[in-house]
Amino acid sequence: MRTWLRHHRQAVALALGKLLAQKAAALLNALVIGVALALPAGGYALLANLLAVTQRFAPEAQLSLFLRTEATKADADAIADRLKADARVATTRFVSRDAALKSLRATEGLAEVVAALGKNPLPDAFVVHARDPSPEALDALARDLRGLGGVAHVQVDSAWARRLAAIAATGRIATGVLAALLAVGLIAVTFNTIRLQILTHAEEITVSRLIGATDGYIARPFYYFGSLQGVAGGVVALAIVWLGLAALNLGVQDLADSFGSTFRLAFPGAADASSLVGFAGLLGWLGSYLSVSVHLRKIS
Amino acid sequence: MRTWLRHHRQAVALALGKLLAQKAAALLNALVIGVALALPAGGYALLANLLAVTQRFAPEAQLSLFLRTEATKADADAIADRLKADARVATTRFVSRDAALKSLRATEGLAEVVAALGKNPLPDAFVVHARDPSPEALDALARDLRGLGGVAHVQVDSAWARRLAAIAATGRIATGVLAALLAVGLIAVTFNTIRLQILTHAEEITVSRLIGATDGYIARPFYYFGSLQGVAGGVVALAIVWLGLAALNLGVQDLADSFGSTFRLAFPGAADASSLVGFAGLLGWLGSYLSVSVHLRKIS
Amino acid sequence: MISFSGVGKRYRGGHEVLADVSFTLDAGEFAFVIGRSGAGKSTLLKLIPAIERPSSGTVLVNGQNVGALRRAALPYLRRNLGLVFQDQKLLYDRSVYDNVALPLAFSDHSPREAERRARAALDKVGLLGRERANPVQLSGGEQQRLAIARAVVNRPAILVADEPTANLDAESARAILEIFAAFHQVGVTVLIATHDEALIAGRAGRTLRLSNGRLLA
Amino acid sequence: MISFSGVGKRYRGGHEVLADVSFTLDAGEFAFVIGRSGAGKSTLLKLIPAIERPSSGTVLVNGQNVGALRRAALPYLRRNLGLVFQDQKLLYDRSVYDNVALPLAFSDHSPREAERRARAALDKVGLLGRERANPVQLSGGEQQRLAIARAVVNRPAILVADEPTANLDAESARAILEIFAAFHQVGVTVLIATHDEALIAGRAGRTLRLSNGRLLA
Ligand SMILES: Nc1ncnc2c1ncn2[C@@H]1O[C@H](COP(=O)(O)OP(=O)(O)OP(=O)(O)O)[C@@H](O)[C@H]1O
Ligand SMILES: Nc1ncnc2c1ncn2[C@@H]1O[C@H](COP(=O)(O)OP(=O)(O)OP(=O)(O)O)[C@@H](O)[C@H]1O
Ligand SMILES: [Mg+2]
Ligand SMILES: [Mg+2]
Repeated sequence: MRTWLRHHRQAVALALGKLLAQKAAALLNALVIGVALALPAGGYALLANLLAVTQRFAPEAQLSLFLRTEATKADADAIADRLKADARVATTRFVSRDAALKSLRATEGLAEVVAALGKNPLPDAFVVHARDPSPEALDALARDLRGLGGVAHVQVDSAWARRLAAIAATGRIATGVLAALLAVGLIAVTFNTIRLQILTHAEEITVSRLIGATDGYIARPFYYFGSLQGVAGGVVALAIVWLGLAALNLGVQDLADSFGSTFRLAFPGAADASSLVGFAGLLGWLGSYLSVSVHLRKIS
Repeated sequence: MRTWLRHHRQAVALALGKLLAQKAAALLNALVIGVALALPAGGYALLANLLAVTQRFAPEAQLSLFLRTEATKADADAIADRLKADARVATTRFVSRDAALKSLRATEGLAEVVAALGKNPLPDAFVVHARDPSPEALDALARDLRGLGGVAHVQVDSAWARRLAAIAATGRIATGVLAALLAVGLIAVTFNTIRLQILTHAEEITVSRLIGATDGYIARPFYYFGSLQGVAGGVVALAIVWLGLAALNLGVQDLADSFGSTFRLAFPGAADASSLVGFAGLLGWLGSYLSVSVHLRKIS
Repeated sequence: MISFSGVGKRYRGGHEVLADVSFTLDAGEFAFVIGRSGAGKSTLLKLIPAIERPSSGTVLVNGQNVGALRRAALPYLRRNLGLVFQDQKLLYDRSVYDNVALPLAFSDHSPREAERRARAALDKVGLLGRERANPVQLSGGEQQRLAIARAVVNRPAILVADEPTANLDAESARAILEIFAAFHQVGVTVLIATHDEALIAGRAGRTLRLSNGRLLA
Repeated sequence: MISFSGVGKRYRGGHEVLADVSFTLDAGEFAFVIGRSGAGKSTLLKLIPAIERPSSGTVLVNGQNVGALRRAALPYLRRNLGLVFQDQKLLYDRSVYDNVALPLAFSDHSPREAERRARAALDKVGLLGRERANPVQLSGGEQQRLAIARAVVNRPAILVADEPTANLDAESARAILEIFAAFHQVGVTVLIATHDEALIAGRAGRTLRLSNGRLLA
């Protein structure tokens, strides 16, 4: 047990020593892995931001329920009660015809139109948020609400819901592609680095074997090296993603300002960041494991 | 001269031979470079698509010129002539009050509003496209047009123009960041690969020097190796970008369908593709050049 | 201790390098393998740590049939042998000290004991004071002595040395042989291959004479 | 052809390995450098192709002061020398044939002429037929002969060999010396370092005797 511990300590020291002895080379390797990792990690961060943005539009997965112009206050109250009782309805909001006119007037380009109107032509309305945003559920709900008394017209914003679903699907595909690239890229980099490490240490490996080193003893520093390299690459990738997002935010700021929004691209949180680094280390270990399995036995 | 040619032929053969002798390793290297390259290349392709999409909105960098409701046909003709004579105006389109009402009626959700209107409250209008889409130029043009007789109101859609400018700026920053990553990433990968190539051939380099090889002769295969590797990485990056765009298009298709659009992400053209590969080869050469300069002299 | 019986060796695609070699070396014996270049001396020696496996016959080391050992068992066999290779197999990217200390890394000594042994081994071959040098900074003969120091650092019960004096002048060679003799004195079994007839002239110890892969009586 | 005058050599941080060495070797001469392990033989030989530079004094080769040559000029100096290194410096990831043909790659021969020369050189050292083998498949002595074949393949005017017979039995060593003698016959200048007094006994040729870095008369 003490020997076992000592051997592992030696292997870590050896791997760390090799990384530190060639600072420039180690930095380069980390940079290579980092750049490769930044692709999916950055993509992931952007996707997370995209999803956050689209979630703001998620309330648009809604129904607009217009009352007849001749509908009374009692009609409106009855409809409100009916909506409250429906399990499929998340929230409802009553928009009076006066409020509607006011918001129309505030819409850029329509002020003149509204000014030209003699009287308010708009009806009272309910904005209904459904619990289930799927296009099918919205359509079914709309069909039922259309039958209520006093309702002139139900408009389903399911086009938006359909768009959201498509965006989410696109995002999922992209995440899948990126995750696959993440894994393959990092494993490939480590596999290759360890292959070259083994080649450059061929002499040492041969000699160590001849004088009684076990394969486990020989392989151990490579495992540690691969894992450490993965971790270093993960850290570099984080830095690249961070810098990239910061740079993009310069542009996003102007864009958001023009919309009067304070939106900024969010940086990955501590949990995401540390799981990126941990995952990179794990993949580094896997790459070195595969590489050692393949290449160590090639050295007689 | 014949010797010179023969030496170069030998160096290419040697570099190619080394690439092909270790097919798996060469593939891995190409994969690593490809993944690293795919980041900015894919980003560039997406940006190009984004720009194409925003260019469709570019006509929105426009002015809307509303006439007084009491304006006559003669007033409208005079304004049309004045607009045609203005060098800053690209095109003008006359929108009659009847046409405006029709299009308002076609707008989703406004049909009821229009139906409720007694008479057409809308004025005649001109839609004016400026040659210079910058917010400043649009504002200046609007100021001049506001002074014309018969004009009730000039509305500048410069909010859109400002957004476009912001999007373009964001795109430019992103392209810059990505291009820098492209260059650094590829040079780093090549630098590192050649470093390890040199290390694994240290013996051969030492011996060749001792028996009379010039540094140029020793370095040449590494240059070719680096360039070939860059080219191979460029090809892999193209493939990754192509596959990535194809995968994204599955989602984009649904999204575009929901807008009733036939829009698809465009693949890089032949010119872009070949300049990507050529650029990758060039950067590969640069990486190998730097690596050889640094590492060859370290080998006694 | 070491016993060859009916050993033959044919490299893949080559001719028969060893044919019907049989001999037994008892614990504590001192023996030379002698023969011309290409006679098969190195091949014979490589069968003992199972660097090569016999094509026929059996090689016993400490009663183990080493030709039939599983790959995973080889390290434990080799740790009990002290090997000097004809091409020395030094690590030129490590210091002299690290080269000697290499076999101690996978045995079970405290760091203090390991250092004591490494320095003692270097002292024995006259390289104490050159610990921090790189092997390329040693002369050919000094490199050979470094290889010997590495072989004995673990105090193995069996020493197998392939041409350990090839790069040494007669006097230095004699000094090296004295080192092996000293190990022999304390009970170590020693087997040395050499092409140098003059070296063994008048020395105690058995002589195994190889010619074209066959042991001459 | 080769002329040392007042040559001293001190490695960085080391003692004086050569001190005030002066001698001249005329074109076509045959000479041995002899001395004990560590006497400075290899160091002396390395000054000729400028692998090491003298700390003092001058080394002239064909009238060139090689100690003062620019780095870029070294390849052209070395192409005119045939060098056999003490540690042979063979490439173990290339075939025997490729090892011999290596120096032909940077000289100006047609592929056909290059092949003819490579095969002729292998023939001279008795390795024809082993072209496709890997050097690790050669015995120690065969590797040494391969190193000699590579040194002579370019038909240099000067041959400098460091312990070219260290791994050879007396008879094989004599055969190798005959090869050097044959080159000497056709006018090549030959300088051989060896620790083996017996080898040069009764041979024609000058003897430069080194002891502790000084040339004995
Ligand atoms: N791995 C190998 N593959 C093929 N042939 C080999 C291999 N190793 C050695 N040989 C051949 O076997 C023969 C004997 O080689 P070995 O190295 O045992 O000779 P040796 O007696 O040690 O010679 P030397 O004194 O020159 O070292 C030689 O002809 C050699 O070419
Ligand atoms: N690169 C170097 N740096 C420091 N010291 C060195 C270097 N090369 C050789 N020496 C030292 O110089 C001395 C002479 O070495 P050299 O190799 O010339 O001896 P030699 O006569 O060839 O010996 P041998 O017969 O053992 O090969 C030795 O003590 C050696 O340790
Ligand atoms: Mg041998
Ligand atoms: Mg020497």
